[in-house]
Amino acid sequence: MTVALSAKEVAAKLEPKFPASIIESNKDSLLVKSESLFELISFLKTTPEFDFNYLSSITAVDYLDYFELVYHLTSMEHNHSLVIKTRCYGRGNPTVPSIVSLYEGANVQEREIYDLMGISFEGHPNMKRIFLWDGFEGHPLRKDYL
Amino acid sequence: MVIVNPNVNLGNLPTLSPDWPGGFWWHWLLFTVIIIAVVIVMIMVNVYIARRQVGRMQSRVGPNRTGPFGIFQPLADALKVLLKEGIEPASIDRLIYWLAPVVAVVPVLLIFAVIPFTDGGMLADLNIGILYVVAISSISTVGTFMAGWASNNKFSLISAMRVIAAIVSYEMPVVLSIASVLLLVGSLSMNDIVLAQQDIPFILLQPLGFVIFFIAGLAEISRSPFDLLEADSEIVAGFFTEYSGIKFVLFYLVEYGEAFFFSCLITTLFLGGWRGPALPEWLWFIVKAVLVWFVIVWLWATLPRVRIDQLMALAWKFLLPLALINLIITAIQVLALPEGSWWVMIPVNFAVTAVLILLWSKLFKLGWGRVEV
Amino acid sequence: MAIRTEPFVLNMGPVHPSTHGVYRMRATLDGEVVVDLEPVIGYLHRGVEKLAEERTYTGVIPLTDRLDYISSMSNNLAYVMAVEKLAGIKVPERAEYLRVIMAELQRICNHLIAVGSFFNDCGAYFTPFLHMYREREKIIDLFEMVSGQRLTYNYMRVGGVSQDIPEEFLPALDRFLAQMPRCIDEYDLFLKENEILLARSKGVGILTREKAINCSITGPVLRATGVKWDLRKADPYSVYDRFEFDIPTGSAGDCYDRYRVRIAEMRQSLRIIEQALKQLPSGPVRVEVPHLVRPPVGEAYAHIESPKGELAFYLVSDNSIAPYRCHIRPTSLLNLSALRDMAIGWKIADLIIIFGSIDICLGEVDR
Amino acid sequence: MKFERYGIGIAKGLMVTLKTLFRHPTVSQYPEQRLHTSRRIRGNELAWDRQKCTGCATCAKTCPQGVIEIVTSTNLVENKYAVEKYQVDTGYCIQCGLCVEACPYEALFMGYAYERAKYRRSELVENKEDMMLESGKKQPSGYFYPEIAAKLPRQTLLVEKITEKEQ
Repeated sequence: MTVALSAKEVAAKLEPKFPASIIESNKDSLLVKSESLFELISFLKTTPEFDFNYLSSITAVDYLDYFELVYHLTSMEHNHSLVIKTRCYGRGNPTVPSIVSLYEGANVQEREIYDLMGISFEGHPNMKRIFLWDGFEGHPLRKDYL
Repeated sequence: MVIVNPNVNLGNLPTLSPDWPGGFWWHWLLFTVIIIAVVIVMIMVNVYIARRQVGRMQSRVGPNRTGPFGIFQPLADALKVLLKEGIEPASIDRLIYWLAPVVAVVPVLLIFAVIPFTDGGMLADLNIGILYVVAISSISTVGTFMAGWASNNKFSLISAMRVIAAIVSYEMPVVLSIASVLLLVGSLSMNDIVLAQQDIPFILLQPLGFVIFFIAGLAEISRSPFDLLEADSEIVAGFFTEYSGIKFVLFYLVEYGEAFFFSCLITTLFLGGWRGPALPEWLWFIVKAVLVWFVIVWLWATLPRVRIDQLMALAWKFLLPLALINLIITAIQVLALPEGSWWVMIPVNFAVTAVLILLWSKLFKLGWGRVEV
Repeated sequence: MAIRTEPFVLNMGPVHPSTHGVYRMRATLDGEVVVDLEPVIGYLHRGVEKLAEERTYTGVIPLTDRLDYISSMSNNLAYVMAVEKLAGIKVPERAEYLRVIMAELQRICNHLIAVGSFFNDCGAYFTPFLHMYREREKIIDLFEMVSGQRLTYNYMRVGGVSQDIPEEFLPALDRFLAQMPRCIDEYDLFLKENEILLARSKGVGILTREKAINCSITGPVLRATGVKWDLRKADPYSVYDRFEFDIPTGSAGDCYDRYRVRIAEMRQSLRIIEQALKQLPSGPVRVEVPHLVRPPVGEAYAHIESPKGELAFYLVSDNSIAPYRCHIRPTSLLNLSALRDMAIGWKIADLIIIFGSIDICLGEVDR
Repeated sequence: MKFERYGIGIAKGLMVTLKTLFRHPTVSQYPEQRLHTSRRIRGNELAWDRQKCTGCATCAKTCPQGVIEIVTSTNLVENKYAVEKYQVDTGYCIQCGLCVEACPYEALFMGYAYERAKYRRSELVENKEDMMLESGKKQPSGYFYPEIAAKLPRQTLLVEKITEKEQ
């Protein structure tokens, strides 16, 4: 059984390393600041205690006030998982750091989020639309897209 | 050794009197038409056999709606394709595009001039018959390459490159295995080759030559597992991707005509040609040719396709050395053994075949073919 | 001495016999060797995630049929599991077993197509493909019997399955289980040891373990690299913890191993179905759930081991009758992400079989 | 190319195809030879029972495609809705069967027929008269109605057709 790690406990362990980057932690998920997202996931991936070597999925949700990105991380070694969330504000050009250099599987998913949700990823090697054509206006999965 | 019959028998052929107006010209014309008709009918029969056989091997039925058991299906197909619009891409090399099917189809029909359907029943008993076959059969490759180039389509171009590479490589094992048959016969005439198989078909005397000729011939006529030039899963339809209508029919004719010619050639060289008890000679010939075609279709329905570098490796590393060795062994046997001593040759040759194939199989390994880029 | 050659760009697809849909590869070739590859997707994009936001929770189920249309049952299962997780619905025992039986039948069905079309890409002129379609037809018959449709089953419901199985289903399934092992043996006889197939697929398109995990690749492609990761064992959903089965793995991670893993998984699926039939309880197949499900505010992530790999649905609810956000974790899209690394340096013919061995479905890639 | 076992693998494959050549083909000749479809088949049409329908429009609400159009007026005499217009555009219908499942009065059925190819899209629109059970044109399928399913012919199964493989 894949153990969903309690985000509270993980947060307690991460707090000394990343002070003030964890906004909120409840039972299911860890909400972190987008600036420290890359370092945090990088730490989670490389630390043997966590060893999150496998990225299940990335997705984004439009809450109108902000966009929430949801990262599902899994460790195949320890068979546990963790949900990390981050928020980005503003509808013009919301930006979060890309984690493609950590997980290559993030490549297409981040492009997909950029295409459909309009969130740019800093440091992504090929930030282009993936499903829709280049001249397409708007980002269809946003709630205000009609 | 097998003695060559010096009196080539032309008697069975119903010749027309030379004092007809025009002399022999009528004779040539009439029999040319007859042979072309026979070839086209046989191509249709082959298409029908192939479709039904592949159908049954795939647990289907195959075409069965046109006529009894669907025997008119090839005719219906031909009519359908002939009536289709000839679509021509905009950016083609028009002259070559139009010329290519003609260049491809003419040599295939020419070859049948020297195929002995009965004893001496052929259009021209050339004394260089087999050389003529080898020479002419390569020309249709030019047509294929012209088609691939003129279509201005990348798939066609890849296909054309493949076919040139394959034909150039496979011509050699084919010729060498034919040469070892010719050593036994001592004549280049196609009819003499059949006459020489009076006692025993050459498939028993030349098992290795037969295997090499069959494999290399499959590659020459691009049938499975060497059908790289029209590998539908890779390069769509190969060189005739851009062809339609009557030009497509001509290429189709080339494909099946070559296959029929190949089975005729195998019949002549290795299976004793028109020889056989009870049935008329021409029927024996057709039956043997159809049997060879059955095997070709059987392989077609079963085997995956090889890759281009594996195709080349098979030719140069496997078939060519074996064909050379076979030629040398045959030459020694012909020189050293007394005539008619095929009781010695058969076991020796079969043993040599088994040993050589086992030895050469050790040379190949899996998983190669990656190129660092 | 190297001859200077000019690379050229070959557009394979969107309409090409072996791209399994409307996939397009811009391959840069040097002669026949692939030096670069850029996948271009989106030709089948229908905006399923956006459509799902406009429909009721039940109304999304027919949409999930059309994602990976080769294995609709698995998509149904993943989706309804997500909704049940969201709404906290407990599914009756019998329904769980029926779901497992259907999902495993679907796995066999999908692998038959995957292996068959892989052989077809290798150039075996449709014969193994049609032989496998014959067995797929038997499974499709069973699905038609229970759900009334042959491709888009729409069988699973929130809180169970739509209807109980008819009485003639179990005898037919028994016959199928009796026939299938012999059919798989026949496939093995057909091409398992075929020298040409070995030469074509052994050592071709090797994917390493680290690369596979890093690229989020799942399913038989991951297991062929030797990673024993199967969500049915790693995170047993439904009633999978009650069955005994092995996870077949490969060692080299090449095309041949992927094909072998799929064949081995078919045998394991038969084992699971046999056990499920023995344990199949009686009782209701569906709990009473209102037509318009209104799950509480929250989010749920449910993943299953679909035939192609990890398929997951991420649902966010705002306590209305339609999901606020429905994200589909695309198995096929992620499995494709290593295609470029696998194919570079191989010939164009290898590119086709590497692509075929990944087993993707464009309905799921583009959504 | 390695002949790992010198062509034995190829020979085995050839034997399989040869065996299949002499087996009975799996396919059936469609227009002459018709197989029975599933009793629960969701054919591409709907059947509608005018007597039972109350005009509640649950089907229209459930339809994920929104192809069911229903217009009712109040019938004060019988104290129920009168269905004035009931129309389904089967060209857009995806045959998911959710409307049949949702109908609380058992008034809607999936159709049993599957050969309804038409030349125009407009011919695919079915109205109330077309779908009525009383018209006799429609054979309802057993989808969600086991009592109808019991009367329909048994489905032809391939597992039962092919017996050669069994011991």
